[in-house]
Amino acid sequence: MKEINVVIGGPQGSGIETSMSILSKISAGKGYWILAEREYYSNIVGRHSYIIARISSERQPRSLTLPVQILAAVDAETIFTHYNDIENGVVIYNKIDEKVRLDKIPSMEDLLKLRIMNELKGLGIDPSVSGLMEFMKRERGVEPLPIDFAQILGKLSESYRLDPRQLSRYVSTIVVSAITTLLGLDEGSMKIALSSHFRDREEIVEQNFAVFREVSKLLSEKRGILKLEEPKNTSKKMLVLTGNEAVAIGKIIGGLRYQSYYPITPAADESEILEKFGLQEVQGKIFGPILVMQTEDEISAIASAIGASLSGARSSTATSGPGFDLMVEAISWAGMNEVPVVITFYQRGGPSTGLPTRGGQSDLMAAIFSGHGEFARVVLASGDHEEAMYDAADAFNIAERFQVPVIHLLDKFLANTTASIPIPKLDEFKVDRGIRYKGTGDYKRFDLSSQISPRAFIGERGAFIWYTGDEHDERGHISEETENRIRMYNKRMEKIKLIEEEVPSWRKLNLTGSTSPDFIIIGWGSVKGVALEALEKIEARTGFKGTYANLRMLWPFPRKELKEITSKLAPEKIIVAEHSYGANIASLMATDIKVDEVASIVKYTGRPMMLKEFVEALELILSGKTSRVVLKDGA
Amino acid sequence: MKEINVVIGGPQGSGIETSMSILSKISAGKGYWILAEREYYSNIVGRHSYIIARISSERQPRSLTLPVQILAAVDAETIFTHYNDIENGVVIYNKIDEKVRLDKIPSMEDLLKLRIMNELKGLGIDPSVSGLMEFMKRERGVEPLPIDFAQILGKLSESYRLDPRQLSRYVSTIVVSAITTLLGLDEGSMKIALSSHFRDREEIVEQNFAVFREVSKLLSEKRGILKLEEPKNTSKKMLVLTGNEAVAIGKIIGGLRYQSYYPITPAADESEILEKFGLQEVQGKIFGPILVMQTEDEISAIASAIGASLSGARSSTATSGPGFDLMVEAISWAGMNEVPVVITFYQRGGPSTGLPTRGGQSDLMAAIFSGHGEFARVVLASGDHEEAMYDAADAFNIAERFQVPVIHLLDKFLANTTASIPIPKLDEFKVDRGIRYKGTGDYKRFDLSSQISPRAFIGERGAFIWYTGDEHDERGHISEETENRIRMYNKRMEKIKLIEEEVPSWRKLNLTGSTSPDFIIIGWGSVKGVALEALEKIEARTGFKGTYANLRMLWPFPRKELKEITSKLAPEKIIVAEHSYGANIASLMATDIKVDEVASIVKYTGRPMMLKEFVEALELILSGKTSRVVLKDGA
Amino acid sequence: MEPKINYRTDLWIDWCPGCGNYGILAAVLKALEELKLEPHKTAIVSGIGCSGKIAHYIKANGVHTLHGRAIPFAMGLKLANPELNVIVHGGDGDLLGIGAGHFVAMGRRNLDIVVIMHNNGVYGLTKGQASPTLPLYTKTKKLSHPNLQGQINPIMLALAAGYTFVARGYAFDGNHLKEIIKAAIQHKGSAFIDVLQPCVTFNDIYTAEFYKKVIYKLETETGWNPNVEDPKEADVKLLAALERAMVSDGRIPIGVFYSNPYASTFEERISQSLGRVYPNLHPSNSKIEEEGKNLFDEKTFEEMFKDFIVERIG
Amino acid sequence: MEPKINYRTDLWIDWCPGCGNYGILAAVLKALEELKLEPHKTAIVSGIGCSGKIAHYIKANGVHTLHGRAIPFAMGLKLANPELNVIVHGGDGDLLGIGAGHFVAMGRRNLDIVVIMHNNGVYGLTKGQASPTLPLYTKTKKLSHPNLQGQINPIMLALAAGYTFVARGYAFDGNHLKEIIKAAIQHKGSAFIDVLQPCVTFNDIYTAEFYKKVIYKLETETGWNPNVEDPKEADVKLLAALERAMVSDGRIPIGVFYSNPYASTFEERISQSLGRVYPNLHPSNSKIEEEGKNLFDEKTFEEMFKDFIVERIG
Ligand SMILES: Cc1ncc(C[n+]2csc(CCOP(=O)(O)OP(=O)(O)O)c2C)c(N)n1
Ligand SMILES: Cc1ncc(C[n+]2csc(CCOP(=O)(O)OP(=O)(O)O)c2C)c(N)n1
Ligand code: SF4
Ligand code: SF4
Ligand SMILES: [Mg+2]
Ligand SMILES: [Mg+2]
Repeated sequence: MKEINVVIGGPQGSGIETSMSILSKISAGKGYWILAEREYYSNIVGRHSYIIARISSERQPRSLTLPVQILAAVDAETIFTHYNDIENGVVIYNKIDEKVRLDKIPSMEDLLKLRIMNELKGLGIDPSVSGLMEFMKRERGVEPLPIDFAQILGKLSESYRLDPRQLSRYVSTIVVSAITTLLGLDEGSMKIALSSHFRDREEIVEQNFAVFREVSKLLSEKRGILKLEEPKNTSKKMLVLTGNEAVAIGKIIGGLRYQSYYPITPAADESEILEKFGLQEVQGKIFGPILVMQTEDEISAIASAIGASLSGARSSTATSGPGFDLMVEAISWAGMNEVPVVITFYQRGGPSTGLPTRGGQSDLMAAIFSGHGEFARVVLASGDHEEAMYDAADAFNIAERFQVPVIHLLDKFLANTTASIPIPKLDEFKVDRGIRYKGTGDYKRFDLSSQISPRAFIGERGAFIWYTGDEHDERGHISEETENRIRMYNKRMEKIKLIEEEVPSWRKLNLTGSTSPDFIIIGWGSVKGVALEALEKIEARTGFKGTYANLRMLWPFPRKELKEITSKLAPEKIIVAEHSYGANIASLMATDIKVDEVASIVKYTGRPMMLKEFVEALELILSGKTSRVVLKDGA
Repeated sequence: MKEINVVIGGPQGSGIETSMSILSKISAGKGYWILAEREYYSNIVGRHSYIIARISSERQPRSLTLPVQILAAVDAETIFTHYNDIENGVVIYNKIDEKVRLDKIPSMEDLLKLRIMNELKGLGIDPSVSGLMEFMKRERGVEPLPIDFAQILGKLSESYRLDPRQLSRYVSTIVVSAITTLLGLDEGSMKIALSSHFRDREEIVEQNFAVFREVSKLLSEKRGILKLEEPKNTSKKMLVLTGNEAVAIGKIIGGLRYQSYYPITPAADESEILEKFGLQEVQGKIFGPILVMQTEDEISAIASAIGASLSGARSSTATSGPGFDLMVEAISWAGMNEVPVVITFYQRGGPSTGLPTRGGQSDLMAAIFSGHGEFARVVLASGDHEEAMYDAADAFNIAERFQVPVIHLLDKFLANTTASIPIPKLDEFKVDRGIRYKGTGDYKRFDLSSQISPRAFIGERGAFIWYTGDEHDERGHISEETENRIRMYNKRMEKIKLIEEEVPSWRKLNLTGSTSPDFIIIGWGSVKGVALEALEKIEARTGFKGTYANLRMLWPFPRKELKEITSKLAPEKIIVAEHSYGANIASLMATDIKVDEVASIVKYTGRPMMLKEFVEALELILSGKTSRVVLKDGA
Repeated sequence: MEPKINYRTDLWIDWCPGCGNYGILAAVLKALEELKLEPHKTAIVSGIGCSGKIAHYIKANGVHTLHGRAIPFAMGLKLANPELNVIVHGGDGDLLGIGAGHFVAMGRRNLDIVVIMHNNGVYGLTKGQASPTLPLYTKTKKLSHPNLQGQINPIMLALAAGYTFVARGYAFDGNHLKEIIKAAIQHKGSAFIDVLQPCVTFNDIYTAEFYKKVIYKLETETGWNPNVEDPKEADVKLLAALERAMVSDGRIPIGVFYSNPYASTFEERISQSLGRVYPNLHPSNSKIEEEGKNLFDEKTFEEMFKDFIVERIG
Repeated sequence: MEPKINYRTDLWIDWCPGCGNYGILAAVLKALEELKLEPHKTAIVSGIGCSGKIAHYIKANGVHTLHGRAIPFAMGLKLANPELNVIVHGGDGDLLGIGAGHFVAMGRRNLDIVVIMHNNGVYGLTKGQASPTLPLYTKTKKLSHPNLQGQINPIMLALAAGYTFVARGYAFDGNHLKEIIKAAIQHKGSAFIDVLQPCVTFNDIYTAEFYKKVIYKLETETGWNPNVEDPKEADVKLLAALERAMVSDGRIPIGVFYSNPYASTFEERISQSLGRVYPNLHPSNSKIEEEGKNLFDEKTFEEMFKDFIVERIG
C-alpha cells in the first residue's frame, strides 16, 4: 500500500495525544510522511476525541480523507461514532466493549446518540458493539480486531508492580502498538519513538515498550497485514510538528522578543511553546530573551505588545475570535500610531464561544474590518505548516517595513495538525527592520516628508517621541487642524497602495495546477491541502484541469493579481472554498467578478474538509449539477 | 432675505451652547426654521468652538453652508479662524479684541496659526484683528460691528450687583442679542426664549434680558439690516432639538426600559437625557421605569443590556467607535443567542481616539463586520432628526421581530445639530414584539420548527431557558454534534434572507429627485441633507437632474433595490458621498457595479459637508473633470 | 409536605471525575432545594471555564455568558427583573483575571446578587495555566516555569471593593458550603463566596489532601462574629475581616468573613430615585404598548416632551 | 553645577484655569528635575481624559494611550526596555472604572512602575459624569440625580491588589506631592499615588476650599511609620495602612500609607527565571539579526529545535 488512513478515538484524557505523537515519530523515523489532526470537545476529561491521520510512503499528505482503513477505539463510543468512517479495514478495540449498548453511553451527546440509534435501526442492527461489528464485517469489509486490554495491563501491572489506578495511562500505547504491528513497523523504531516522546524517563519508556511487545506478540498473525511500501523519502531528517509549533518556531526566527497572551484555544499552545525558548544558549551564542507574558486579558495582551513594540522589540500576541474582538480597539490605536505589531489569529468555530475546539474560517471579515475608523493593516493567511512558519517570521518584516499592524490568520485545523515537513532553508530569510531614524535632535515620529517616517525607539538617546490615538501633528502631539488632518490621514491610508505595489505577487497569491485551467478554486489557509489533492483526483477522474489560487495576503486584497486569473474564466468555473457559511472571500472579490454566479464549497461543522467529499463536491459543480455544496463529513 | 447663515465662535466654556439654544428658540418661536451645528475641540475650557447655523423663512434647512452673513466672535481667535468663512456680511466682535495679534493667541493650534499667518502674509495683511477687519471691509464686503463688551457687562454688574467673576456668563447673551437685533427680531420673542432656556430662574432671565436691551439700544441703527422675510411656516408648534434628543425621544416611544452606557462623546448626552425620563407621570398614567445605568465600561454596558433583554425588557446601549470596539465580542454572543438588543452607534472621527468631538462616517465596515464568526445583524442609518427619532423607536421592532442585534448608526454631526422639525405623528407607530411563546411546559428557546423560535422571557412561569455562546441544541444546551450545528447555523444565517424579504423597501432605501435622473448620488446618514439641497442647486445651475438614494438599512445591504436604480446609469454617473476616505459604501455595492468607475465625494476632516463645496464638487464630477473630490471646508 | 423540587437537569456532567465542581454543584442544588426558590424565578449566570458549564446542570434559567462577563450580564438581568434570584458562577480566571474590573464594580453597587467563585488556582478549561489566585512561585504540573505573578487575595479584594457579604467555602465540605450559599442568597446586597475547588487534572498542589490538612472553620473560633449587628460596627468588622483574610500562617479559614445587612442595596437606591415604583414596577413587567400601538398619543407626547417644544409667538 | 533639564514642552496647556492638573504637572516636572532622570529614558504613559493630556506637556517620551489601558501599554514598554523609568498617569475613571482590571493586575505583579491617579471624582473630559471615586448620593452639578453607585476606596483597593508603595497626595500641595512622587519613582516595585485633584468645572463638592479644610498629613502624626523595615513587618504595616485608609471621620490623610521594599519585583522574578541575563539583556537591546540576515544557520536551527526533529532510523 502507498498510504494508510487511521482514526484513533477515545475519551479526552485517555492519552490520544500521546498516540498521535508516538505514531508520528515512528512514521517519520521510518521515512513515512504523516499528517494527523486532533478533534476534541471543549472538555478536559471524558468526551469523545480522536486523531485522524494519513501516513504515506509516496509524499507528504496534504489532506485527510474518509473512509479510513484502521479505526482504533479506546472505548465503545468511538466505534459507534465512527462506524461510518471506515471501510475495508481493521477495527482495533477493547474486547470488553463488545457488550456495550449505545443507549448506555452517558458521555455521548443525546443528539448524536439519537441519530446513530435511528441509523442502526434503519439498517436493522442491534445497537451494541457486537451487533455493529457483525454488520461491519458483513457489509463493510471490516475486520474486527478485539484486544483484551485488561489482560495486557494486568501483566504490565504485575511485572512492574504498578498501581492499578495508573494503568489507564498505558492504553494509548496498546492502541499505537496494535497499529504499528498491523503496519509491520519494527521494534527498533517503536523504541526510539518512545524514548523520544518520554524523554529521559527510562522506566516509563521501558514499561511502554513492554506493552508494545505484549501487543505485538498477541497480534503476531496480523503483523504487516497493512504494510506500507518502502518510503520514497530520502531525507535524513524531518521536522515533525504541529501548526502551533511551526508558528512558534517562525516567530523565534523572525526575531520575536515579546509575546503576550491570554489563554485561549487553540492559540495558547503557541505561547506555551515559546515560553520554553525564553533564553537559549546554542553554539555558544545567546538567543533571546523572549519574554512571554500571560496577561490579565486580551486587551492587556495587545496593549502590552504595542507598548513593547514602541521600545523597538519585535512583539506579537496570539489569540482566537473572542480574544481578537477585545483587541480591536487597540489595533485601531496601532493603526493610528503606525505601530508594527503582529496579531496571530487562530480561527475556530464561531460565532461567540461557538465550537471552541473546532476549526473554521469565519473570521475573515472581522480580521479585515474590525476596529473603528480607517487605517492600513495587513492580513496574511497560511495554507500549511511551511507557510505558517515562514509567514510567522515574515509578518514582523511586513509590520516593521510598512509600520502597520499585521494580522496573521490561521486556524484550529492547522494549529492541532501534526505534519512531517523538510527542515527549512533559512539562510535566505531576511530580517527587514524598515526605515530607522539615524539623526539626532529634532525628531519627528510622524514626519510627513516621506510616506514612511523613520522610526526611533522609546529609550533611544536624542529622540523625544510622542504617541497619541488622537489625530496628531508630525511630532505626535494632538492636532485637530484640518489640513494636517488630511495629510496625516492620507499618509496612513496611502500605505495600502504602497503595500499593494511593494509586496511581491508570490507573497500575495500562489497558483498551482494547470496554466490554462478549465476551472479555478480560490481559497486560503487550510483549504490549500485538500484543494491541491482534489485537483489531481478530479483531473484523473474527469479530465478537467484546474488551478488552485492560494491567497496568502488577504488584505490589502490582491485584486489585480486575482483578476488576471479570474477574468479568463466564466464565473461558474470559479469555485470558492472556505470553512464558513458565506464563502466570504467571494465578497472581497466582488469588485471584479459576479459573486452571485460563482460556485462555492463550504463547510462549517468545525471539522476539516476531507479529500473525498471535496472531490465529490467538485464533480457536482463541474458537471453543472449545483453551484453550492455544503460539506459535512467527520464526527 | 429668505435665509441667513451665521457663525458664532468663542472659547469652549464661554457659553456658545447657550447662544445656540437661545437663537434656536427665538427663531422657532418666530416661525423660522433653523439648523445649527456645534463644532468644538476635545477640551473643556479654552479651545476654539463655534456654532454654524442656517435660519430660513422658506423651509427647514437641510444643510449648512459657507460663507455666512454673520460672524459673531466672542474672542479674537474666532475672527482669525473664520475670516474666510464670511462674505458680504457683518462681523460682531468685542471692541477690545481689535488690538490682538495673531501670534499672541496661545489657545490656537500652532499649525493653524502658521497657516493663517502665511495666508495673511500672502494677502499683505497685518496679522492683527484690526488689520484683518480692514481687509475684510475692503475686499470681502464685510461690515465690522465692534461692541464694547466690558461696558455692557459693567452696567449689568452695577445694576444687579454681580460678582465681576460671574460676568463672563453673559457674554453669550451679548452675542445673541446682537444677532437678533440685526435680524430685527422683537423683544417679546427674546424674553420668551430666555425664559424657556433659563427655566424658572427669573432673576437670571431678567439679567439676561437687561443685556439684550442694552445691546439692542447700542445697535439701534443696525436693527433689521439683515431682516428675514415673513416665515412661510404655518404650524403652531415645532420640536427644536438635537440629534441626541431626537434619538432619546425615539427610544422612549419605542418602549425602551433599560439603557446602559459608559460616557463617551458624542453618545453620552443621549443617556443623560434619558435619565431625566426615568419615571414620568403624564395624563395620570405612569411611563417607565426606564433604568439608565452608567456602567464601568462598554463591555458591561452591552453585556448588561443583553442581560436585561433576556428578561423581556427592551434594552439598548449608546456609544461611539472606541466603545463599540469593546462591545463586539458580546454582540457576537447576542447573534449566537438570537437576542434583540439595540446598539446606538454615534460615529466620530477615527481611527482610534481620532478627532473625538468631530464627525465622520468611517465606522461603516466595523459596524457591519466586527465581531468574530458569522451571524445575522441589522445595521440602520438615519439621515436627519426625523429619521433618527423614527429609527431609534423602530430599531426595537426589528430587533425583536427577527431576534437579532440591531446597530443604529448615527454620527456626531447629527448628535450635535439642533433642528426645528414638525411634531411627529405617532398614532401610526406600531410596537412589534415579535413571536412570543404562549405554551407551557417543554419550552425550547431555539426551537428548530420555525425560522424564528418563539421567545419566552427569563422569569416567566412555565419556561426554563438556557442560553450559551457555545453552539447549542434547541433547548440552549451546548452541542458539538454536526447535524445540529448545520441546522442551527443555517437558522441563524437564513435570517438575513428573511430580513431582506420582509423589511419593506422604503425602510431600506429612499429615493428623492428625478425619476429618470442623469446621475445619482448614493449616501447614508448625515449626507442626506447636503445631497438633497445640492440636487436642487445643480439642477438650477446646470440642468442636470439627479436623484439621491438615502440608504437607511445598510445591512443586510439592499442590493436588489439599489441595483434597480444603478443598473440604469453609467458607472461614472453614480456618485458615492461619504464622510470617509474610502467611500466605503461603494465596496458594499461592488457586487453590482464597477466600483472603480464610480465617482465619489468624500470628507474626513471631521467637519460637516457644506452645501457650497458639495455643489462645486458635483459640478466637477458631472462635467467630467474628475471622479473624486475631497471636501475640506470648515475650521 | 410539599414535593421537593428537582433542580438537576438530566444532562451528563463532563467535569473530570473527582473535580471539586461536583461538590459545588451539589451544594448549590441543595441550597436551592432548602430555600425552595422557584426555578423560573432563579437564574444561574455563568462565565466561561469548566465552572461555567454549571448553568446547564441546574434546572432553572441558565445563562452561560462570556469569559469574564457573567457579572454584567447578571446585572442587566437582575436590574430589569428584580424579582429574580440571580446567582453568578465564575472561575478564578473569569472573575479575578479578565473579569476583575466587573468584580470590583459589582462590589461598589451592592446589587442583590450572589457571586460564587470556583477557585482552583488554574485556568481549567484552557488546560491548566496559572490563574490569579495561584501563589507566586508555585509550579503546578502544566507550568513550564514557576508562577511569576503574585496572588490576588479574593477575600481582601472583595472586601475592598465593597461586597457586603464575603465568605469562603470548600467544595468538598458540602453542608458547610450549602449553608454559606443559603446565607448569601438570603443576604440583601452583593455577596461573594470564594470556594476552594480542587482541580484534579491540573492543580497538583492545591489538592483535596492539601486542603484537608489546612482548612478550619471560622465559626469554630471563640469570639468570631462577622455579622455587623449595628451599622456603627461596620468599619470595625470590616477591618477584622481584612485582618483575618491576610493571615498567612499556612492554615486556611473557611466560613463567613463579613456580613453587613445595613448597607443600602442598589435596588433600594434606584427605588428611592424612581419614586418607589421600582422594584414593583420594573423594566420587564411595565407596559410598553397597547394592542400593538405605542403608548404616546399627541397629548402625552407634547406633555412629556414639552421642553423640546417651541410654540409660535406671533 | 549641571544645567537643569527642562522637562516642559512648549505646548499650550488646555486644562481649565484653576484645574488641579496644573499642580500635578508642576510636581511631576519638579520631581523629574530633582531626580535628574534622563528624559530619553523616561516615559510618561497616560490614559484618556483631561489627565491623559499630561503626556504631551512633559518633554520626555510620551505615550497617550487608550481609555483605561495605560497600565498594560506601560507594562509592555517597561518589560521590553527595563532601563526606562515609566510613569503612568490616569484619571479615576480611567484607572478605577474601565481600567480597574489592569489596575488590580499590576498590583499583583509588582512591576517597577509608578501609577499616578488624577482623582477628581468625575469623568472630566466627557463633561462631568460620576467617577468611581465619587461617594454615594453625592450630586455634583452635572448629575441629574445623586450618585447611586458606591465609592471605590483607591488606597484600599491598591493595598488589596498588592501595590508595594501606596500614597495619597494633593494637587495643590506641590512640595508634598513632589516628594511623594520622588519616593514612588525611587521605590522598587509597583507604586500607586492617589492624587486629590480639584476639577473646577464639574466637581463643585470636592473643591480646593473643601480640601483645604479636611486634609492633614500622615507624617505629622506621631508614631506613623508606613515603611516596612523588616520583611516580617509587612502584614502588620499593611493592616495599619488598611485601617488608616478606612477611617471615615471626615478628615482626609495625605502622605505615604505603605511602603514595602522587600517584595520581589516582577523584573527580578523574570531575571531569576531567565538565568539572570535580564534586565541587562532585554527585548529591545538584544540582537535579532546580523546584517539583515536572521541569526539561525542550519546548525543552530537544528540544535535549538531538536525536539521537533525526527531522524531517519533506517
Ligand atoms: C475572551 C476570552 N478569552 C479567553 C477565553 C478562553 N477561555 C476559556 S475558559 C478559560 C479559563 C477558564 O479559567 P477559569 O475562569 O479559572 O475557569 P475554570 O475552567 O478554571 O473553571 C479561558 C481563558 C475565552 N473563552 N474568551
Ligand atoms: C473606550 C472608551 N470609552 C470611553 C471613552 C470616552 N472618554 C474620554 S475621557 C473619559 C473619562 C475620563 O474620566 P477620567 O478617567 O476620570 O479622567 P479625567 O478627564 O477626569 O481626568 C471617557 C469616558 C473613550 N475615550 N474610550
Ligand atoms: S480540568 Fe480541573 S476544574 Fe476542569 S473539570 Fe477537570 S478537574 Fe474540574
Ligand atoms: S474639566 Fe475638570 S479636570 Fe478637566 S481640565 Fe477642567 S477642571 Fe481640570
Ligand atoms: Mg479556574
Ligand atoms: Mg476623573
